[in-house]
This record gives sequence, C-alpha cells and structure tokens, in this order.
Amino acid sequence: MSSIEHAADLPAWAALAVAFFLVVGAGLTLIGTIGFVRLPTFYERIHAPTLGTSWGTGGVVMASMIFFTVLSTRPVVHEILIGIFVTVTTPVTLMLLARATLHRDRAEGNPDVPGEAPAQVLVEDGAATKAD
Amino acid sequence: MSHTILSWAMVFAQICLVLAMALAALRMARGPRAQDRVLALDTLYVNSMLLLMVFGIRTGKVIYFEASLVIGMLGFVATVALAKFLMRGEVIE
Amino acid sequence: MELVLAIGIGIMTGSGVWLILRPRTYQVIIGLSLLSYAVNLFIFGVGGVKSNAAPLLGEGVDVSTLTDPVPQALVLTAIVIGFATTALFLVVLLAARGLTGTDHVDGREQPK
Amino acid sequence: MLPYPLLSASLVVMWLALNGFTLGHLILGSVVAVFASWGMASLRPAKPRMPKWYLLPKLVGIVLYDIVRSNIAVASILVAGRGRRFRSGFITVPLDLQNPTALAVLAVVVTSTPGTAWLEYNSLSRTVLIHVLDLVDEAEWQALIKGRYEALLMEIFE
Amino acid sequence: MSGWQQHLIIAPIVIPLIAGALLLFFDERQRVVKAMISVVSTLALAAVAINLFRLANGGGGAGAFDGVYLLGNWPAPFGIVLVVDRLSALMLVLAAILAIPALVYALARWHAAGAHFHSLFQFLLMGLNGAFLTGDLFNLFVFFEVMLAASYGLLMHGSGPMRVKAGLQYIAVNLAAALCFLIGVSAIYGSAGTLNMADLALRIGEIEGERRMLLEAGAAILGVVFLIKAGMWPLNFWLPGAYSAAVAPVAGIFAIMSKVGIYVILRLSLLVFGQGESAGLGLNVLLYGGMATIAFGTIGVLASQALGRLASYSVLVSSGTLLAVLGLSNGEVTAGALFYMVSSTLTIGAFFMLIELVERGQDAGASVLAVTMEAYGDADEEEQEVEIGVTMPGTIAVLGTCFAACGILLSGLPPLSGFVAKFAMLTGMIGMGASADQPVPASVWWIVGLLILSGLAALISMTRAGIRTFWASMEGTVPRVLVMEMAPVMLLIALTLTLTIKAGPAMHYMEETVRNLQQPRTYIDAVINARRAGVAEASGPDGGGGI
Amino acid sequence: MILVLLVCLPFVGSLAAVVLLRTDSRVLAARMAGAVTFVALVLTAVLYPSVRDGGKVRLDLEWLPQLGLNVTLRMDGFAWLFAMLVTGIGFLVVLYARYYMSEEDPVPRFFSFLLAFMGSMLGIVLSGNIILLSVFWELTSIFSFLLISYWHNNAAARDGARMALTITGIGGFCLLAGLLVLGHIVGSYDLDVVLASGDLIKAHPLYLTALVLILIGALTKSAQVPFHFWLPNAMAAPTPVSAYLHSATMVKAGVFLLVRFWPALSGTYEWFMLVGIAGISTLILGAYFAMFQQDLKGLLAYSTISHLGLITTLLSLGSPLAAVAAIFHMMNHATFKASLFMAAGIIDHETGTRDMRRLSGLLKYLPITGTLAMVASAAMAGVPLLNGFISKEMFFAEAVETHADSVLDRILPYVATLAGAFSVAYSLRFIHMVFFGPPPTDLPKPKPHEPPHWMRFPIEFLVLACLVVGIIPSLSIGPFLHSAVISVLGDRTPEYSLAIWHGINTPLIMSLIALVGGAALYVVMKDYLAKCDNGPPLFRHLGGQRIFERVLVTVSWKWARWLESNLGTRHLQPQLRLVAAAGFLAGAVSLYLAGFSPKPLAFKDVDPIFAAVWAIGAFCALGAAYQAKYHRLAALVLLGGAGITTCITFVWLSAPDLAITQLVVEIVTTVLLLLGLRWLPKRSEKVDNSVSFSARSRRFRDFLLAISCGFGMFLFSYAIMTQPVPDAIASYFLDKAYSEGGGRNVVNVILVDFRGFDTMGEIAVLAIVALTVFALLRRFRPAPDSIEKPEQQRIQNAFDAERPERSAGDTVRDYLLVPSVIMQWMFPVIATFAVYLFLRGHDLPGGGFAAGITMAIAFLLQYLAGGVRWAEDRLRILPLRWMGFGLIMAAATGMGAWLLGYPFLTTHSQYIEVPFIGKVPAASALLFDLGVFSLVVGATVLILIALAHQSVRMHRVRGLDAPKAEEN
Ligand code: NA
Ligand code: NA
Repeated sequence: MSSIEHAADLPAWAALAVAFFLVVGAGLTLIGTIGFVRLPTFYERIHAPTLGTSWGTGGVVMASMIFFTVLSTRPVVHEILIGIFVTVTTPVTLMLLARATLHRDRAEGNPDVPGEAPAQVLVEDGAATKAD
Repeated sequence: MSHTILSWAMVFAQICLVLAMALAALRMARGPRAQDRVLALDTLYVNSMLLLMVFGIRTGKVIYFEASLVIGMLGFVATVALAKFLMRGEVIE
Repeated sequence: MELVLAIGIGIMTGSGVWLILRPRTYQVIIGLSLLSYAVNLFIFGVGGVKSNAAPLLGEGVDVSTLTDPVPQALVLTAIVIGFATTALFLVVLLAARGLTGTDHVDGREQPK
Repeated sequence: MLPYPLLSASLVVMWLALNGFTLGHLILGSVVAVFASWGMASLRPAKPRMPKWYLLPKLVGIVLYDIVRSNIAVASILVAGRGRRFRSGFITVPLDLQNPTALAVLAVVVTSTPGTAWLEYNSLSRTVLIHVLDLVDEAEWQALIKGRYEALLMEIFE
Repeated sequence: MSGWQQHLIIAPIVIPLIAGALLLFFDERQRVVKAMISVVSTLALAAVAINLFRLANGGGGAGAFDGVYLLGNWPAPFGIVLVVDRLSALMLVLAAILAIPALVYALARWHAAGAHFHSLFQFLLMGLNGAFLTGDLFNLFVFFEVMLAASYGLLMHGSGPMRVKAGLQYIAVNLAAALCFLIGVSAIYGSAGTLNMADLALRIGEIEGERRMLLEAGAAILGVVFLIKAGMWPLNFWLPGAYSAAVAPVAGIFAIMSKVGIYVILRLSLLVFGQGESAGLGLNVLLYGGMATIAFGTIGVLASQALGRLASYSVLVSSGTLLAVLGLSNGEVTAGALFYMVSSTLTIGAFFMLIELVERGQDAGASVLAVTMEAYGDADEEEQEVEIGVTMPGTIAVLGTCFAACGILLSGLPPLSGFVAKFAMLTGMIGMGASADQPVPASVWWIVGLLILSGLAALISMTRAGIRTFWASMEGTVPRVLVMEMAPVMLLIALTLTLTIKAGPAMHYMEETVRNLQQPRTYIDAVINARRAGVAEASGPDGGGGI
Repeated sequence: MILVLLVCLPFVGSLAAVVLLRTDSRVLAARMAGAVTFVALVLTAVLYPSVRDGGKVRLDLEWLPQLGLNVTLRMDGFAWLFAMLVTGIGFLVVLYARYYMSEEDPVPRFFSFLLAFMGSMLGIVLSGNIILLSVFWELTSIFSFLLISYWHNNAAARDGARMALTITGIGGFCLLAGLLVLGHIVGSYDLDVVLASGDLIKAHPLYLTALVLILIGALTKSAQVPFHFWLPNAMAAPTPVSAYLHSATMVKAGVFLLVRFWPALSGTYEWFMLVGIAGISTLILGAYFAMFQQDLKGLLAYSTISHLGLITTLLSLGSPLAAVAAIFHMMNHATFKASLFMAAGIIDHETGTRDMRRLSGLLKYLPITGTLAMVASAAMAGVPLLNGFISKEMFFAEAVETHADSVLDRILPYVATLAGAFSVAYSLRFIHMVFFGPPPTDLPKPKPHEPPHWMRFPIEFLVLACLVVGIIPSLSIGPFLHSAVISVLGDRTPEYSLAIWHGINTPLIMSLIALVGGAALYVVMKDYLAKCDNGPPLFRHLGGQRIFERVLVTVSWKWARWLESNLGTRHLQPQLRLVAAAGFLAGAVSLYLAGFSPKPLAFKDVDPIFAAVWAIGAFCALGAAYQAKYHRLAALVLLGGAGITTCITFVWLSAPDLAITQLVVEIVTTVLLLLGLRWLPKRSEKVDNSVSFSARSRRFRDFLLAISCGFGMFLFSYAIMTQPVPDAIASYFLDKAYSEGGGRNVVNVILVDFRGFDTMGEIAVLAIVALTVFALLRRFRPAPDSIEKPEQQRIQNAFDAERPERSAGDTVRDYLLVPSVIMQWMFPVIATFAVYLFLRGHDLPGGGFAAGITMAIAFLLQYLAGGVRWAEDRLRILPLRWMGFGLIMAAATGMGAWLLGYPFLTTHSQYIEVPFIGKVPAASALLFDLGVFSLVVGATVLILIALAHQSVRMHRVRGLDAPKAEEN
C-alpha cells in the first residue's frame, strides 16, 4: 500500500505539496470525525463533520489536482467539482437534519433547545406580511 | 526523499480516513438518536469519497474519479431523504 | 485481498440469511439487500480480483494484465435486477401490510 | 433561448472540466447546457437577480478565509478535547435578507464554516436560529453574520 | 447464418417485447387497442413457434436452417446464442398454444381487473420463450428473471389480500432462488471460464481437480434453483398458494412455468452433465425427490377442499412425475415424459381456467360445508331418495363435461392424452429391465406405484369435487359464462384429444427429441461452428445440418 | 371394417343423443338409440360366418406403433357371442327404457350414456390389443359411473356411482399395470401374441405380479369378494341400467377377461388359489346375502354376485370343461337376470316401491309379468328345463372333480350345493313374497297394473330364450357356444354335451338336494325374512360399503389433510429456511463428496486499509442484521454503510463502472425504502419482547443456518477467487472490444454489444417491475393504523393551526425554504452529469444505466424539494412513455441489423470526423444504450413516484376536513 505507481515522474515540490495537502485534508477529516464521536450533544456533533466537508475535502481535492496536473502535464481540474458539490450540498443535509432534530426535541419537550419562534419576535413581527 | 514523504503522507492519509470511517460507523451503530445515525452515514459517505480520491492518487488513474464525484454530487440525496423522514415522517409529500 | 473479500462475503451472507429467516417483512427486505451485496461481490470475485487493473483499453495498456470484465458485466446486470426486485418486494410487502394489517411475512401474526 | 445565462455558463464550465478543454466539448457542452437550462426553466424557480454579481468573488474570498480560520479553531477545540472548556449555544439572528437564493447562499456560508450551523429560518419573524459551537459572545456572532455576510449578500442580490 | 428463416429464431422474444412496449403508449381506457395488440402479438408468436417447430423437425430442408442464432453476430462461446432444437421448439409451441386460450379467456373480463395486464402477459411470454431458446447460462438467468418478474405482476393482477399474501411468499422464495442462481452461474464461470452451455459441455471434460469440484458445487446450487422452480418437495410449498391465488387465465399460463425448471434440468443434465462422476448424485436427487414430490402432490390433491389448490397440487404431481422419470435417465421413458409434459401442461392450463368458471356461481362457504359433511358421512341421511332426473342447464352440462374431461386427464384415465402419456412412461419404465435380461429396478416399481396412486387420488378427488360442484348443490345459480371463456377451455381439451389421436406422430417427435438430447455432440457442434454473417471464415467443414 | 363400424356406431349414436339434448322429444332419442343398437346387433350377427369354427376377423390401425399400442380389433367366436349379448340385450334394454323412463327425466342424456357404454363394452370385447382393452375397460367404468348417477339429485345414486367408480377405477389401474407387465413379459401387447405365449408367461418371474394385478382388475369389475360391495350400492341406478350393466354386461367384463386370458394365465397353482378363493367365497356369500335382502334389486344384485362367483369358480379350476360351463353360464345368467331386473323394474314402476316387506300378492295385478318373473326365477334357481339348470349341472359336475389337490377342492361340492340351496331359497322368496299372499296394503302407488306391451316385450323375449335354451340347448345355443369355446380353448376344446338329461349322477343329486333344501330353508325362514331388517344377520351393520366409506374418508381425507399440513407449510419462514439449507447443502455435499479440502488462508498479501474498510463493512452488515427488527432506520443506515463498503471494494478491485452503478442504486434504494417505511406499523422493543422457548430454539436454529451459510460462502468464494481461470472467454472481449466493438470500456462494450441481449432482458425486468409496482399501488390500501398522517406532521400541523399568524403548511415551507433552492439548482447540474455519464460510457466508466438512474435522481430531488404537487406542476414526466420509448429503441436498434442482413443486435461502430470536434465515436450501440437510459429513467421514476403518490392519495381521501392544506 505504500507504493505509488506513476509517482516517480513527479517533481519534488509537487510531491511535497501533494503530501502536505493529503496530510492536512485527511488529518482534518479525522479530527472532525473524532469530534463527531466525542462531542456530547447532537447540536455540537453537527459541527464536527464540517471539517471533513470543508478543508478535509479541500485538502484532498488540492492534492489530487496538483498530482494529476503535474503528472499529465495538463490542467486537471475536475476534482474542483467535487469540492464545489460537497460545499454546496453538505449545508442542505445539515440544515435539514438539524432542523428535524430541533423538531424532534421540541416535540419531546427537551428543555435544552429554544422553542419555536421566540415570543418577543412574534410580538414585533406579528402583523408583518409573509415573505413571498 | 520527497517521494518517500509522499508515500508516507499517502499512508497517513489512508489511515486517517479509514479511521474516520470507522468512527463514523461507530456513531452510526451507537446512535443514540436517528439523527446521529443519519449524520454518521453522511460523514461515512464523505470519508469514503476522500478515501477513494486518495486511492485514485495512489494508483495514478483518473478513472476512479467519477465514483467520488457521484458521492459528492448525489450522496446528499439519501441524507436529505433520511432527514426529511425524521422531520415529517414521510419523504415525499 | 481475496481473503478479506471472502470473509466480507461470508459475513454479509450470514447476516442476510439470518434476516431473511425473520418474521418481519422489513427484516426480510434488508436481508435480501445484504444477500444481494454478498452475491454481487461473489460474482465479482469469481474472475479473480486485481487492484488497479480496470478493463479500460488505451494506448500502452497490456490487455493481459487487466481484470476479467465478464463478471463485472454480470454484476451490473445483477445490480439492476436486484434493484428492481427489491423495489418490487418492497411494494408487495407494503400492499400486503395494507391488506392484512400486519407486517408479518405470512400476512398474519403467529400465535406465540 | 438562454433563460439562465449564468447557469448555462457554469454548466459549460462544468462540462469542460469534466471532459477536457477542447473545442468539440465546448460545442457539445453548450448544447447540453442549453438543454439543461431549459429543464431548469420548467421548474420556474424564483429568478435570482444579481445586479452586482461581480462582488461574488469577494464573498468567496471572505468565506474561504473564514473557513480556514474556523477549521483551525474547531480543530483545536476538538484536539484539545476535554481540556479546554467551551460553551455551545443557540443564537437567533434577525435577517433583512429575503431573497431565497441569497438566503441559500448565506445558509451555505454559515453551515460550511465549521463552528456555526444554520438550524432554522422563520419566514414570519424573518429570523434564523444558528447553533454555535464555541459561543463566547452572542452579539459578536450576530454582528459577524449580519455585518460580514448579510450586508455583502444584500449588496449582490438587491 | 443464412436465410430469413434464421431470423425467426429471435422473433419469439422480440415480438412480445415490442408488443409489450407498444402497449405502454396506450391508456388503460383504450382497452380494445390493447387487446388487439396483445392478440396479434400472441397469434404471431404462435405462427412463428409453429414455423420453428416445423423447421426444427427437419422441415426446412437440410442446411438452410441450423437452429443457431448468434446474437450481435459474435461467435459462439463469446456472444449469446439462441438455439432451436426439437426440445426448445416444442416448448415454444406449447407456450404459444397455452397463451392463446389464456389471453382469449382474459379478454372476457380479467384483463380489466388491474393495470397493464397485457404488457405483463407479453413480457411473460418473452421470458418463457427466452428461457427456452437461450444457449447461455447467464442469459438464462436474465430470462428467468423476465419471466418471474412478469409472473409476480400477473400473480397479483387483480390484487386482494389472498393474491398479495401469496405473491409475497412467491417473490421471497424466488428472490432467494435467484440469488442461488447467480451463485451457481458465477461459480461455473469461475471454474470453467465460460457461460455458453455448449462450450461448457466441451470444456467440462477437461476440467479437473479442485476446479471441477467447484464447478460441480456451482452446478448443484444451480440445480437447487431449478428444483425450486420445478416444485420439488420440500422446496415447493410456495407453489400451491401462488398458483391457486392467481386469476384464472394467469394460473392457466402458469401451468407452463413449472415446466421451465424441468426443461432446464433436462437440457443441462443431458447436454452438460450427462456423464461424469457427479451425474449419479444428481439423478438420485431427481429420482427420490421426484418420488417424494409425487407423494406430496398426491396427498395435497386428496387434502384439497378448494379446486384451485387441487389444481396446484396436480401441478406438483406432474412435476414430481417428470422429475422422478427424468431421474431414471432412460431414453424411452424420457420420451414418454415429454409427451406427459405436453399433455399435463395443457390439462392443467384448461383446468385452472375451468375452475374459475365453475366456482363463479357458487357460494364458497357452502362448498366447504359440503365437503365437511361428506367427510363425516352425515350427508346421506338427510336427503330423501329421488328417482326423477334433473335437466341440467346447458352451461352446467358443458362445464361438467369439461370438468369430467379434466378429471379423466388428471387421473390418466383413457381415452384422453393423460392415459397415453402415463402408458408411454409406464411401458418405458417396465421395459427398462428387458434389454439386458436384468430385473426391473425396484425404484421403477415405486414410481409405477406412485403414478397409479396419484392417478387414483386424482380420480377420487375429482369425483368428490365434481359431485359436490355439479350434482350436490344444484340449487346454486347457474354461473354466467361467456363463450369467450368457455371456448379456450374447450380448445385445450380438444388439443389433448388431438394429442391422443395423433399419439403416434407425437411420440415419434418426442423420441426424436430425446435422441437429439442424447447426442449432445450435434448440439455442441452446431453452436460452436455456427457461422457469423458477413464474415468469411475458413472454419470446419460443416456447421449446419440441423440439430 | 365392420368391426370399426361396430365399435364406433354406438359412440356416434351417443354424440347424436347429446345433440338431441336440447330437443324436447323423448321418443326421438329412444328411437335413435334403438336404431343404433339394432344396426349393431345386425352387424354382429352378419359376422357370424366369419367366426364360426375358430375363424377370426381382425383389423389393425396404427395408433402408437412405437410402443405397441394399436387399434387392433379382433372378433372370434367368444367375442362374437359376447358382442351378440351386448348388442342384443342392449336392444332390449333400450326398448324397455323407452317406457321405463319418466316424463321428466332428461332422456337423451340417458341414451347417450347408455350407447357410449355399449360402445365401450363392445370395445372390450373386440379389442385385439390388451392396452386398447384396458382403454375400453376404463371407459366402461366412466360411463357406468355416469349411468349409476343418472339421478344425481339422489344422494344414494351419487354415492353408489362414486363407489363403483372408485373400486372399478382402482381395478382398472391395476389391470393396466398388470397388462403392462404382461406385455413386458411377452414383448407385445397384441392379444394373439399374448394368448400364444402362455408357457412363457407362466414361467416368468413376473408372472405372479401380472396375475395379481390383472385379477384385481377382473375381480373388482365382476364384484367378487372382497370387492363386491359396490354392486348392491349401484342399484340406485335406473333399472334398465341395472339390467344391462349389472347383470348382462359390465359385471361380465371381469369374467370375460378371465376367460379371455384363460389360455395365457390359468392352470397354475397361483391361479387356482387366487381365483378359486375369490370365486368360492363370492359364490356362497353372495347367495347367503341375497336371501336377506329386502330390496328387490338388492336381492338380484347379490344373486348376481353369487352367480359371478360361480363363473369365477369354474374358471379357477383350469379344466377346459369348466371353462365351457363358465362361458355357457355367462350367457344363461345374462338372459334370466336381465329379465328379472326388468321385471323388478316394472314392479317398482307400478307400485312405487321395491321393498319386499311392502309388496304382496301382485300376481293378481300383474299376471303376465308375474308369470314371466316366475319362469326367470326358476331359471335362476336352476330348475330343470330352463337354461340355468343345464349350466348349473355342468358346474356341479366340475365341482366334484378334483383339479388341484387342496382344501378348496374338497369343500367345493358342499359349498356348491349349499349355494344352490340358497339360490333356490332366495328365488322362492322373490316369487312368494312379491306375487303371492294377501293384497298389498301400503303401496306408494295404490293401483298397479300391467305395463304397456312393448315394455314387457324384452322380458318375454328373454324368458322365451331361457326356455328354448333350457329345452333344446344343442339346437339353439349349441353351435354359437361351440364357436366361442373353440376360440378360447383351441386344441384343448373338450368333448361336452348340452343335454338336459345325463342320467342319475352326482350333479343331479346335488341339484335335488339344493332344490329341496332351498325350499325347506325358505319355509323355515319365511316369517323372519318377511320382517327382518335389510341385510343378513351379523353382517347387517358391517356392510362392506360402510367400511369402504370409512376407510376412504380416513385415508383420502383425514390422513391426507394431516399429512399435507405436516409435510408442507403455508408459512414463509420454513420455506426460506429450506431454500437456504438446500443451497448450502447442495454446495457443501457436492464439495464434500468430491473430497474438497479448503486451501490454507493467505494472509500476506492483505492490504490493511482494504481490510479495515471491510471491517467497517462487516460491522455495518452485522449491525443491520441486529437492528432490523426494532430500529428500522438504523438498519437502513447501516445497510448504507455496507453498501458503501461494497462500492469501495469495486473501486479498489478495478471495477469503476460497478462502483458508480452501485452508488446510484444505493441512493435510490435508500429513498425507496424510506418511502415504504412510512406505511409499516410501529414496532417497539418494549412492547413485544416476550420470547417463548420455541421461538428461542427457532432463532438458535436460524442462527446456526446463517452461520453455516456465511461460512460456506466464505470458503466457497475464497476457493473460487484463488482459483484462476486460464482460458476464460474474457480474453476475447479484451481483444475485440476496441477493434470490433468500438469501445475502450470493455465492461460497457460487453453490456451493450457482446452481451447486449442480457441488457435487453435486464431492462425488460426493470420495466416489468415498474409496471407491477404501478399496478399494485393503484390498488393500494393502507392499513388502518397507517392512514393517519405521521405523528410529526400532525404535531406540526397542529402547531400551525393554533397560532393565529401561521397558516397550514408554514412549518414545512420554512423547513424546505432554503434547502429547496439548492436542490432546485442541482437539477440542471445533475442532468448534465447524467448526459456526461451516458456519453462517455462506451469508453470510460459510465453508461446508460448509471446515467438513467442519475437522471431519475435529478427528478427525485425535485419531488423531495417541493413535494408531489409542486414537482408535477412543473415537470410533466410521462414515465410510461420513457419506458416504451426505451424498450422500442433498444429493440429497434437490434432489428436495424436485419436491414443489413446481420443478426439481431449486431452493432456497427466507427469514429466519425466531425468538424471542430474531431473524432467522435458513433457506435449503434450508443443508440441501444439510449434505449437503456430512457427505460431506466422511466422505470425508476415510475416506481418512486407511484410510491410517493400514496401519501397524496390518502390526503385526498381524507381531504374534506383539511382542504388545501398543503397547497400554495
Ligand atoms: Na458549519
Ligand atoms: Na394558523
């Protein structure tokens, strides 16, 4: 598993850059997931994986882009798409999940979560027309 | 020298990622709540995607890229559905 | 590689067989899914497994080093058919649940 | 012909990134992009107006920087483990932003940034509930979101 | 590959596929158009099948038709081949001939009982025909799945708790079987390196050592699948429930489904596993399993209150008979078995369709009560003696005649083809000891005994049911039966009559079929040497000549 | 040719009668039947010259020549005599029945069955092929069933018919088996050959088998003990039927068979014992039982049994003279018994009862019939100057001879005399109780009178025959009997004389003893017999039919049901257990028998990362198995974990196509299962956690089975994977994929070209499943406890409802407000990606299937984002059209090759030079793949949407109380 095929053609700077980004990306991902296991509440845990989806992914994407661009001596940028899609789609899942959790907690009467639409806001904006 | 570093970096990255996957799987099994499991699955997906990308670098082939891209682009659909199920008890209304 | 894959197939098969012998339709469908993973991997494995030898032709690719593409094609067909039958089984179990009121595989609860 | 030029352009870029930058793929990609944007048109999404789209890179830059920063911050919290005490909590941020696309961008920004999570948007009260991992000062966070992101987004989208 | 006739081989698969696809463009309300498409397709299928039957029987002139179709024009062991020989042609004709009455019957009312009946029906035919034609193991799996998928849909056509419950079991068992199928096929590929049946037959002799063991294990697992489909005890408990739950025309066409398993066993056992060390084990499984199946089917026939279950158990008896007889592995007996297969398929098809008509006018609860009373012998005391005959309404008379015919066919009484079939098998079996002056094997006597007992059970059960249905409860309203529903049943019974009268030529065909099967070399050569279109080849001297 | 005509004519007549079913004319059917029978009689008579003195008429038609089954018709003297009997008495019975049958009876049916029976009987008589004989044999059983049950609204008739059919059916099956064995011994089914091979047969080890089986056939048909009891029960038939079938013809078929095979089978000790015991016991028991019958027809039935026993006994002896007597007595019995049955029928007809206890003094009312009956009874009793006397004398003569030294031989004279006495007694009783004594008092029909002359004519004719034969035997029956005898006995034909007077000898003394003893017996028992219950003392409650019914019900019903439920199951779990066990055993046993020994495991080339991935996968699989009962969502999520492991494996082991496909399928499957989860009942660990011992042991068994299967699969797959295949067909594909298939992605080229036919089948499966899903869901009815909206929605809706500033659906709208924007914008992106996957498939990982599912996910996402209404408002997806187009596209691409003279699915590939773009691959396989794409999109969307629609549908059903709740 330690041998890297095709890597012999890689110049040293590129190899080091790839190595750096790999270590950073994978390391951040691991740290994020450790947090995911160790943090006590769901609302805290939800922050942890974002390390993986932000710079964790970013690092690996960078490593891959550098590696293949240098290796094939032409710009290989399609990995950036992975970065973009992960960045765009992760919030969707996290938002939906967090909100669902909030609802479940409220339905169960969990005192640690804020209630639906705080009262003072209701008073303020009670007569406001709805958006859209 | 730099290649040795790269090799070790690669090993390190793979170990990190597979450990991360294992931790996600642990959370998946342990819960305690459904949302934890769903979030763990999402994390597992992302970690797997990264592992596959590292594998791509390791083999020097771009042909494994699509698999990662599919996870990156479509993996969230399953999580969305799961989350919506938790919120509404129903996936499509 | 073979060893790991074989153990994996074995565990998935065992879990799947255990589940399809359970009384709840949902257990059966999860079991069938696990079994189809196991079987797909089995088909995949029969041609012999190789890493980094995808059957994609190109300049300078030595054909003899590539992995056997036939099992892969078979697995693709098997995946599709497996998906189709899982969908079908799901709908049938829902229909049965709707008509009989229970999710027991026999359409009625067993006396304990 | 081109209901969403920006979308079409992005799709062409995506196509080229996937297939390689050749003339042939530029043509093919353009055809695909046109069809895809027609498909999008059938969904009739609220058409985002971006009068000042040229400010987008600035936003991206800010966000990238913030993400790096908060990556480090959150990582250090997690690595430090039980040793360092931190207090997480919910904050409610009232928003002036109404455009759904702009809200989506803000949500992406907030959520992508480790340490903050967009929980729920209340369209009646026009407030957003955010969970913050390391909540030292609630007002500071409110200011950050309103000042750093919302203002810029208001500028881009309205 | 030469001549337009060659392309006929693919027609039994393409015609229903296209018909099934075209049907999707029409709304459920355009029932007439749908029915027309379906009828035209089925008739065309029958025409093609009969044509192929003629060709396979040496009607096309030597050399013009070699019975092998190279799909995609790829040479034999690599691409998928379709093969028409006497056996597959026979099965094609049988399927088509059963399909026409079933379809006509369905058109009377059942096709409107749910969505997409006609498409599913066509796809079922496609699956059946594909399974009969293909010369490739994995392709066989695919067509099995086509057939089964369509059968799932058709089984639950009309919905209702009973059908859906039966469907759930049927599907679960078949999915498990499908997984075994995949394991078996891929194990064979993994150890022999080929999927083509003819190629496998060629290679199997050369495979040795551990690879041969694995191959045999794969084949054994595959065998389990076919035994499940064929309904061998104890793998057949799904069958009575499923078959008796299906609506009449569907159950009618299902009559041939259990024969697909038999067909494949016959094909593979003689082509690939005809000789070799493991042949004996397989044959014993068939023999004893078949006997157990006859016994179980017989018990079920006796124990059935509902006619549908009775018919389903008759399917088992039929399957068991075929399996046991194939287990004897004797040419003459096998020829008789083929005749029996045709006869029993037509019979059971007719019977399933008849049952629905017969039961239409009846109160289900009443008939159960009648059986119970009869069983405890209480009925006699309550009725006074009447010595004036009752005039039967014409409908009842026709139904009763058909019922009697089915009873005669199922129990193997003369003069219909059921008798000829049993006679052919029995005479072959008892003749088995004759050749080398050795005694008739004990297992033969067991099968003879079981066959006689099963016929007797059918007789007892059918008389009981017939009396209960037609005579004991005359006050039941006369069922409203359309000519369109009666005619198919009568057609099938008429076919069995024809089969009886033409027993000589029919048996001749079966004997030729078995002779072909016993000489796999011809089949193998035809497949392996089949010429590609448009490719100049300096290959062997003769690839043609028909098989 | 006349033979064919003779056999076919009655069947043609029978069919004609069926045609007459619809007419009202009773007379027409009778006349037609009469004409047919008469013609048959004449035809038979005409053939006499050819069969006289050992002549034979033979006709062969091929039927199943390979197996020796031909339509061989053969008439010799014996057959002729029997054919005369069948047609002659047949004619008389038709005549009689014309008057006997009631106005309301559906007469055409009766004559139809009767004629068909006659044809079958003629078939038995004339068969020259023993299998053909058994064909007609069974036909007589079937038609006798129909005739006995003619009054099927009468329970006794139904039961009697069924019993007759069951008994004679069993006999028929045994006979067939016996004849098969016989044919096996002889090597031919031709009767002439069989008859000529007597020595061969008797010497064969299978002789006893054949004999027993054939005897069962013959004895059941002829109602011999212990199979006799069906005959009295068959008396529920109309009297013409009894007269015809149960005296003259069908019951004679058994003894006919014994005579027919007499040359081939008789003469051995086994024959003597088996036939003899049956015959003697029948002779005596039948006569004894007959005395105690109260029903006229019952008496006649037992008498018939006894007389058939007499014939059987004669045949058992193996002496030619006995055979002559047997043949002769068959004829005589037919004449007097038929006339007696008809007389009984007239009595029944006129008085309305057959119960002798109610009948009395009828001679006054029915003088002619009474006289005729007396003469016939006298013949039955063996009174001199009547035909019965002569044949009985011959019997007595044979009885005193010694044939095979045994107990039977020694008791036979006494038994014969005793039976003779019994027969005198019951004959006397019949006459005395019915025709003499005081006038009847409680008749159902009070004023009996003589029937129409033509109804009586048959009896007159037969009684005349009794007299003629009895007085001048050698002039009347002599020559015909002789032809019959020599046709059976050939060179063994003995000297015999048909004289009335042989001087005073032992038989005559026996006759006298019988006559006197019988008369005395009747006088003694008269009073008892006039009052006793039906049936003989001691045996009254032990009727054979009762035992038979009990046994039949027990065996064919109670035991069968018990066995069915114990040998089979209607539950799914045991079935799946069996399938799993069978699969495991099939593999394990065949490996074990072949001597397979597992390879040592190779740990050295294991990639630890890959192993770690699999540790995770295995963990997830086990977790899913553990959680699936109570934590369905957890199981689903864990299943996803196992799935992603599979996917990584595919990538790791060089199968990028599989990885992509597996992933997209995984996603769709997850959504699918979630869509289904909503309709499943709540299941809580806390509620149903009581586990019985049997459940525990079942689980343990399943656990062992699961472990076995898992371990088996581990060993099996390890063995196969480590066993390289040197010359697989794969090398061909790798070689030709580019040069001939025009693609670099070999897997894809296999899918769309080399093995495109598989793919076509596979998409058909998908289409079928989608249609089935659609059809099922159209009829979907949720369980009562699932109809309500999920709890979450109820809470959220209630929340929206109770706040004045909120309107229904606000919660979900807010919930999706931001995410849905992103989900919408992903639509064109995913669609573009699908096109990308599709186009590159032929050369790189991708292809129609993965692209199709991806496209379907794009649609699915919009449903997730906006709900069914929102999405369908905007996207008009017509999945059925996509599917139809896809299938037709695939098929049409395949058929396109025909135009160029190539087989189905032959593809053409080349690279086209397009300006600006360069070389573009243009394989026709791409069109095929387009079909795949289209179908997959259609089918996947159809399945998902059909399922998703259920929520909306329920909503619509309940919509009245919450109108427009979810709408914009
Ligand atoms: Na975040
Ligand atoms: Na409100």
